[in-house]
Amino acid sequence: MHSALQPVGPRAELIADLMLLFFAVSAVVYVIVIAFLVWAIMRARERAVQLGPAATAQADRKSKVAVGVGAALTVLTLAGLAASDFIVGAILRQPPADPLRVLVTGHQFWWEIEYDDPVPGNRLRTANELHIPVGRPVQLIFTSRDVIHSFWIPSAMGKMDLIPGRTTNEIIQVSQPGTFTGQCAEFCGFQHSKMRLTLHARPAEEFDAWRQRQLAPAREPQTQEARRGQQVFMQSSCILCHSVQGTAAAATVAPDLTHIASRRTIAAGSLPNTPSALASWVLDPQRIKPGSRMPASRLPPDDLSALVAYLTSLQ
Amino acid sequence: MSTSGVRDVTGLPTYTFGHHSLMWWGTMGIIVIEGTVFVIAIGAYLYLRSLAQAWPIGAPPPDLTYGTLNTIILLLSAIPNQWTKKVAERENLKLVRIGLIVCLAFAVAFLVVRAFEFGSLNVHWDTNAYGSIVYALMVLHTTHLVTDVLDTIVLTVLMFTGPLEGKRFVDVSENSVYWWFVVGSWPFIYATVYWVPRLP
Amino acid sequence: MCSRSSEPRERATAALLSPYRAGVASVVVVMLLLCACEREERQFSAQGGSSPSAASMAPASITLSDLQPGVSTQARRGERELEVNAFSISEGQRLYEWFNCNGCHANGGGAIGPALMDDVWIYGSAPANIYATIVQGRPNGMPSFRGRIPEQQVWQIVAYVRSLSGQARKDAMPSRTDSMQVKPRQVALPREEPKSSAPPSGNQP
Amino acid sequence: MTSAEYERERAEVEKTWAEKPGWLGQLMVVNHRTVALRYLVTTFVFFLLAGLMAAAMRLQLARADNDLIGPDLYNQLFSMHGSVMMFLFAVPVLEAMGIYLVPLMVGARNIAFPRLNAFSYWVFLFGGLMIFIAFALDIGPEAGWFSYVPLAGPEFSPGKRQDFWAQLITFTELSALIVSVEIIVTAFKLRTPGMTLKRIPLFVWAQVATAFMVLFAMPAVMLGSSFLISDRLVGTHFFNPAEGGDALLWQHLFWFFGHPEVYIIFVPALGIVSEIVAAFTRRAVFGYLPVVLSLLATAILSFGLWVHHMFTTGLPPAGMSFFTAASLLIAIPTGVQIFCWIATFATGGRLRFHTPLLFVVGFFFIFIIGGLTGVMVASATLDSQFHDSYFVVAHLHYVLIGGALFPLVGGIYYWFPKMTGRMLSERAGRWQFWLFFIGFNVTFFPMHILGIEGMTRRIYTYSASSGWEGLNQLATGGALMIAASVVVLIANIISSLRKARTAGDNPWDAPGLEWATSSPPPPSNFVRPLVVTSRTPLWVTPHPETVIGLPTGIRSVLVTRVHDAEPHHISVFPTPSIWPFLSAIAVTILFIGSIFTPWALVWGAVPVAIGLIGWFWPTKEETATHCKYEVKPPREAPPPSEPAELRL
Repeated sequence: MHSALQPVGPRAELIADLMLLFFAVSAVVYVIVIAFLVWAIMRARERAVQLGPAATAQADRKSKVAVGVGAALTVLTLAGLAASDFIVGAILRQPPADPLRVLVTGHQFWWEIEYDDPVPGNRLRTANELHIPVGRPVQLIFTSRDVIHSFWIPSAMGKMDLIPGRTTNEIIQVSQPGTFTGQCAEFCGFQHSKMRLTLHARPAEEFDAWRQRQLAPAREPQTQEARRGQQVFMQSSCILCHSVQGTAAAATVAPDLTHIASRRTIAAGSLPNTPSALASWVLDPQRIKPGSRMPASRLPPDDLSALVAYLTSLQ
Repeated sequence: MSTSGVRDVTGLPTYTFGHHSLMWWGTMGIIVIEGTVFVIAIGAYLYLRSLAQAWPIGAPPPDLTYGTLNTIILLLSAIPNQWTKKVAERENLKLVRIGLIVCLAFAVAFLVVRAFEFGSLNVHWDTNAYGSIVYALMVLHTTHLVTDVLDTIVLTVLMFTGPLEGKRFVDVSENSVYWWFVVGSWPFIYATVYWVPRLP
Repeated sequence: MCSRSSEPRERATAALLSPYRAGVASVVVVMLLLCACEREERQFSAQGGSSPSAASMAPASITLSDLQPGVSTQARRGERELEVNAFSISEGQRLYEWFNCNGCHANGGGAIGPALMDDVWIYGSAPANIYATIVQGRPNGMPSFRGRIPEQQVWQIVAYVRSLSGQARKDAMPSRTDSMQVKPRQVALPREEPKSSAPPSGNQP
Repeated sequence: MTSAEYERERAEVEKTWAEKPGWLGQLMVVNHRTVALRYLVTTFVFFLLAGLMAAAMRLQLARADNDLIGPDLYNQLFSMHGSVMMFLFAVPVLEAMGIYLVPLMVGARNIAFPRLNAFSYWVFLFGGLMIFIAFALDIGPEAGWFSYVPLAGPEFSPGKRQDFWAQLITFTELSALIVSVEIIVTAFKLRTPGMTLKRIPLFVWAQVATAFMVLFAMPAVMLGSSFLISDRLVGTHFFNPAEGGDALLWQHLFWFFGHPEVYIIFVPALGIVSEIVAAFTRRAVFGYLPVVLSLLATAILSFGLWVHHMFTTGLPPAGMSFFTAASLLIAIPTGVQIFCWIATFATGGRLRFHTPLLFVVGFFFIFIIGGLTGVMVASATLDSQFHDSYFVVAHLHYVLIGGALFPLVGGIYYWFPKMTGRMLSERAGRWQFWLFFIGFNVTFFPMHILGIEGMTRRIYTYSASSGWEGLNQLATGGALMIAASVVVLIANIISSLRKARTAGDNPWDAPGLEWATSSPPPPSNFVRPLVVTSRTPLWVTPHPETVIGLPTGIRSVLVTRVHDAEPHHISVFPTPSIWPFLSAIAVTILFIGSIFTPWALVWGAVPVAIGLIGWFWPTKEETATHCKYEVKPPREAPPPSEPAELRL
């Protein structure tokens, strides 16, 4: 369920209402104009070959009035629509009280999400999944590390571009719990199509609990296989790009994997987060997302399954 | 094919000067296009400046000497230019030849000083965005200058060698109109390149 | 009024034909551009011999001496890529930064590690030499990236490193990056004739 | 005057205006109608190719998670489709209509600056060939027709793909700018005596408004693409935020051109609608002055809208409100024109429902939807949802296909007899119309819904879970219907060309001057210029007064005054020449060379200079002929306000 006309928050509702207003006015205008056109054509098909000059002059006087009235109505309609746009725009621009601040950074082709906090240790980094508390406005602060992207969750908010060298921001507020999807709206390269994201709205307590869990460093591998998987991780190409909090892996050019197993999807919403999907993604990401930034890792089968065991243990 | 009547235009001139000639309209067309380019380029300059913390970025403003000298040369060149236009419209071949040569002398002097100007901009096109836009403005104007100089050279040679007919004087006249554009656009570019960086 | 102008069909044919004539004229351009294919290809994953094995990850056999007589097929592939392919050089440029090569070599000017923009090559300037240097590591600080960087990505970095001193095709090199400019423009750099130099403190390779 | 004398004059004029024979002569053509036909055929071929690209994309999108076309090719396909349709089809094809019709409609013997006109065609052709050859060699543009930086910049688009795109812009803008100047000068200075400003045909006004838009809009994108190519080639920093540049600078430059571009495509089509409506209702369009003012207002307002393409870039709210208001404002002149046409239908004579009119009626049904969705995307608030979604894809195709292509096809049916002397089949025309009309709506209407449901533009695939598959399949089916309608059009044209020339001078009993001459017209368009006394000259008299006294041994064209179209002087028009062709080749070498090295601007300028000097340099014979007929302008006195008028 994702549609700009099925809004899940007060702000998206306002936009949806405005949209319905524009649709309704447009439908009325269309019907009226087309009705006049059809009427005029029907009349003209039955008429004598040509009107005389006197009849034409008389008809022109009537036409003058009709076109004048039409133009005036057009102006009034547009003024009304412009006013409603300005009003809704003004409401949407009002700064919310006590918003949660979340920094969103665009990358080819994934979303870096960081929850702002005065305490550096409480700043939480994750990727491709935006978790927010129901009812509380969330201020998203956008920038990009490479090219221009655009953040869009149709049922919850309009778009906002992520532009390198600039910061933009937008408010998102959701009034019912649920999971909503969105995706990058500004063409950003090969995998623009698979630069997706999900929004998880949940009650405040649940959100706080999630946040606490995510803040914890990565859980130590429990099984033999997972421990071997951790070794594979640390000694292969994974460590050059990814980070796992609490280990030596601290690179920031690719998604943070500290709690990867808690996410529902991988590869920016391209695959479900299952062990087999994870394995095929690690083995050959270019088959799933050609042109994505992750290279194939060519691990032998037992290393691969160990690695997947480690990653799925990162709850 | 008999018609209701005819209208005789025998004896109308086969060319004309000024805003009735098609050449004038063509020249104006080019001037509108190029003028728009200059306006937008200056707009881009001011836009980049509005974004910058400090302007100019990482370089001192261009040295004033050569740019100012060139402004004077260019403004002075308008005098022989206008005179040439006048004598061309009187179709005085001898004076047109003299006028064109004087105009060329000014143009060459300007081009020589322009070379020094590039040396005193204190920035390169690949230093930063400021350098890029300064070079863009300077290269744009220089391109117009060079094309008009070539145009003038060709006209001058033609005036000496022929073949000539009356409407070639229209070409000389319109060449002067175009030079007016090159002259008239420069003060704006000069002000932008040399004086905007000196604004507080 | 009847016109004596040519048959419209002929004229339409002529209008149709003239593009072809012009097409003939542009054959020269086509010839010039034919070399573009190699430059423009975007190769997302390594082709050929795609059996995922640890062996291909660790070309331990590549050493300086081994390579002098005959270059392996991988090396030849990598070499071709590096000479002509814009995407490889561009990917190499990104990975050079992502894998923190600039941490030691800066942006080619050198700092902790040696400069890469000059004409001095301690361990050889051939693609295979640079490949070996990255994979094996070198004394005095250059770590081994064996197993860390997949083969194709190493070749991309090799391509970029060689482009730093002008060894790559000019029309395949990017003019600049979207970052602070800390080195002269690459395409403006002179092509350095590679010289070899003895490694510091007598560590013969 | 006896008819023998007239016949002799006719033969002399025809000889003077004849083109050169042979294949070399084909390269030297300066006749505006031949050049226009070449433009039309070339743009139509480009249209077909870009249409095939669209069909390929529709096939890829017909199924979720389809892997028919990978992202690399798909990105090139949509970049080519957009760029080709905009730069190599929509703008030049409507300009070609102007090149063909404006001189005929104002009663001139050729377009102003005919050699430049020929040059513009060659430059256009070479630019088009360049981009298609580049695409075939895997150097097709990959960052969209809008080429946003930094994606199109040196770091994220390696190789030369975007450089070819930037030079495509240079080629096409150069030719478009040249044509605009010609059309303005033709419309203002070459009008036949009596065609005062208030008697200029509406199509010509539309072309003039368009030409002015081109003059002011295209320099912005030429400058922008020069910035882009210099960023990519010589490392300037116009768009590098780390060095003081800005990614949005590109968007401002591009959309300052890009929005007027929409009106550059659509305003000439409004002119076609006016001509067809007038002809088939047997009355001049109601409200000449409001319609002309609406065209001019559209041209001016179109420059105040560009930021509505940037509503999601986080610009200051005050600016957004301004641009919302301006964007809504432009609906008013368009509305006024629609009302005037409806009034024309309501008050005209009996309607003759031929194919051209059918397409115009289709235009109303489709374009009004596009206009209304345009009002929606003009709202900054709503645009935050619509922007870059399939809703916009639907909107722009409703506007451009409905607003420009339907009238254009109608115009082709309408003027085809004039261009070829043959009628197109009415029956095939109706088939084509219904296939096109239904196919179009089936293709593009579902995209409105897809956009609202979150489908973004420029994606090469989507997942099955998105729920977009059904509507996408429907759209692909519609695309096949459109393809079928194009096949019908081609078949119709080909079969008509095989038939005899039976159309006659004025098959539609239309009022415009273009119908006063034979079909196709003689080399000089008119044996003698005609004198006009009304907006609908041929409805006043099928045989208007003619002008005599123009020398027949040279290509003499009557130049009139701007406001009252009274004869002022005679301009001697140039003869066929190879130099425009050679100069275009030199320019092509310079443009393509500068993709690879900035030095091409230096060494490439040499052949260009040679070409232009060769072009300008007068030959002895030519000068001698001119001198024979030369009449010097009066000295020290203002030009005659009233020329010698003589009735025989």
